Amino acid sequence: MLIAATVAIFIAMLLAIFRGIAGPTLYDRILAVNTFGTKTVLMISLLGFVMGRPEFLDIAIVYALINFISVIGVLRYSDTDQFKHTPPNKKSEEEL
Amino acid sequence: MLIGLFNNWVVIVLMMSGLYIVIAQGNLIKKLVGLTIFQTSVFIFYISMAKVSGGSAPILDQEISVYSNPLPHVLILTAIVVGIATTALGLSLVVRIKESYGTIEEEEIQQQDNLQNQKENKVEVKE
Amino acid sequence: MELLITIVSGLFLLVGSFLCLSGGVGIIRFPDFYTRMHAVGVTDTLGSVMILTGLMMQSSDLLVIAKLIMVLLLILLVGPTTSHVLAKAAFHNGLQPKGLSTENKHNNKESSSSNT
Amino acid sequence: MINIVLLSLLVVVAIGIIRMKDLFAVVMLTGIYGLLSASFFVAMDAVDVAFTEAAVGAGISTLLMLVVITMTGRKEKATRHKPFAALFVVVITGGLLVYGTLDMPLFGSADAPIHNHVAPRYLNDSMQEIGIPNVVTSVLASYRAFDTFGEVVVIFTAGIGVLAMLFAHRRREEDEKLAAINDSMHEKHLVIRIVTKMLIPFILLFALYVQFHGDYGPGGGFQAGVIFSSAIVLYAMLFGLSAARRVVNQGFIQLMAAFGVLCYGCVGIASLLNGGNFFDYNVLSNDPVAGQHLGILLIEWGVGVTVASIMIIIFFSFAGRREIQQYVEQNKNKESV
Repeated sequence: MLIAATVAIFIAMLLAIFRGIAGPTLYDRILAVNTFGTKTVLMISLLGFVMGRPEFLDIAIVYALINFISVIGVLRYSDTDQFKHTPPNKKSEEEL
Repeated sequence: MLIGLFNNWVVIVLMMSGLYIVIAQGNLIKKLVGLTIFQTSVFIFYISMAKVSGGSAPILDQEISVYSNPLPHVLILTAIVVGIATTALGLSLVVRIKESYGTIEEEEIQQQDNLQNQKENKVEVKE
Repeated sequence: MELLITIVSGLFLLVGSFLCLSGGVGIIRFPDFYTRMHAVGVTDTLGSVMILTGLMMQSSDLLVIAKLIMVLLLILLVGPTTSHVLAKAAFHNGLQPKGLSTENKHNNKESSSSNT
Repeated sequence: MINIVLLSLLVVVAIGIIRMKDLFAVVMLTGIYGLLSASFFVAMDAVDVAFTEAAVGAGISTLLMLVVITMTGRKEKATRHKPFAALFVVVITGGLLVYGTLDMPLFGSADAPIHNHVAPRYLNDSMQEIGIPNVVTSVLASYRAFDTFGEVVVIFTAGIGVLAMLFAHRRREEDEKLAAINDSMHEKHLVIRIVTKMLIPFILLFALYVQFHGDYGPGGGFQAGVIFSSAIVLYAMLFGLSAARRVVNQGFIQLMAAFGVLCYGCVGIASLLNGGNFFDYNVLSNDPVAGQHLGILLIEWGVGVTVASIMIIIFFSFAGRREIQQYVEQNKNKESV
């Protein structure tokens, strides 16, 4: 059952990567990174159990924290200022 | 054989992707990303060398007898933090280049430098 | 009793991985950002709760359970917050949900270009 | 098996990075790349490395690149000439490297040369000699302490370099105006401010746990430093740089960066004065193992303080530079209006 869950998480990760590469908007990419981070947390926890040493869950905690911080940072620096100020010719309609 | 060397080949592919970005693409930030990829491929190489099949993480425990090699872990652990520090230094250079040249494209910087040189040469000839 | 716990935790894991997978399909297949975010934001949180609960049942060590609870609390706190902020930021910066009329989108674009 | 899947995903992401022209997307993919390589490190038993890579690769480095992109522009210009020469060099080098791998020991083989020299000694004797279960920490802080000292000095130097490049003295009234701009910007993020306020003490506490639990589980000074600094970075992002500067004074943090390196070096000198070699902790106490514990504790503390301070300094420098650029731009706009 652990293996099945790990495989499922892997597939979900792959799909998130495709969304991250395909875009098309900035927010799709942020969303992809965010879900990818959550999936990574789950996968680390599962891997600990699969490999038989589940005491390294500290890493999963770090992942959850860092994921939060990086998403907030990305929003903070993409939300305001520069990306709004870019003249329209630089920013195609899709990329908004 | 195929599975035994797969890690090494992926390392080579990643390393060459990094090298390609550094050589072929003109944007300085992209170049730094390429350097990061190159760096990470080296990390992956070290860490996959350290793995012993059937081994466990090198944190000693009574019930476990086979451990992976701890030495590459130590080297890479410090290398990662040094890597981010040097990347930050590179990024600060990029910021300064942007401030003085107004661009971070390699070709445009080169053009501006050439123009500058030509001007200086002309001034010298006149004098 | 042992068997029961194994079965129940297996069920939790299965449901969790199904939820994660369906979220993954949603992020690929849905037409625009808001629907994708809806698919992922909801299933991700519940899916991780399910998987982590399933793992908690399988572990005997108290410390491991405590750490899993910490991860669970973090995900419960962080997941919805990031979804909320993402949607808000996207909406404030003028990303229109698909299905609103294209004229609307056009107007929006014109006004933004006249501003800058 | 897991490693094959993860490595294939890494290749996919790397190719995506090559093909992207939008630098924002590149940075996002770099974040995913960091997370992926960190999960690979977990699968390869390198828990300490995964810890560091998670905090660094996915967190700080993504943020720094993002800040720089907001300063330098988002789009990459297409290069005019075709990259055939580069492709040629890359293919030739790659081919030679693949040829070189044919003699490499196979993945996971226990009799590879790397496992036959110092590693058995570290694994077998470190429990008696050092007395802590995490072998990575004992190698890092005791057997190879001199090496680690060099790394800490490199980080310190890089921090000084960034400071020298980007430091700009700002006047007080500018500072207040910038703070006003920032405050107006944060009014709308109410939910996230509250959640952040709940999380920050937890992150700081967790950093201290990682710092002092590094002997028994994954963790140590490097990881703790990065996590601690990311809490401050989070605060600075949400509540403005001026508020963060009031919490962590710039002069104080510069002092702490130097103090960490000094603390590390002093342990070495103390062991010299006690009659041992440089970084030979056995002489620090009557009992060799207790001496080792003391030495490792002090050294990890020095590493943690330095890394945390340098990361905070680096972020403050970049964000401060960005705020000043914004200020200048706004003044220009006002004049033109």
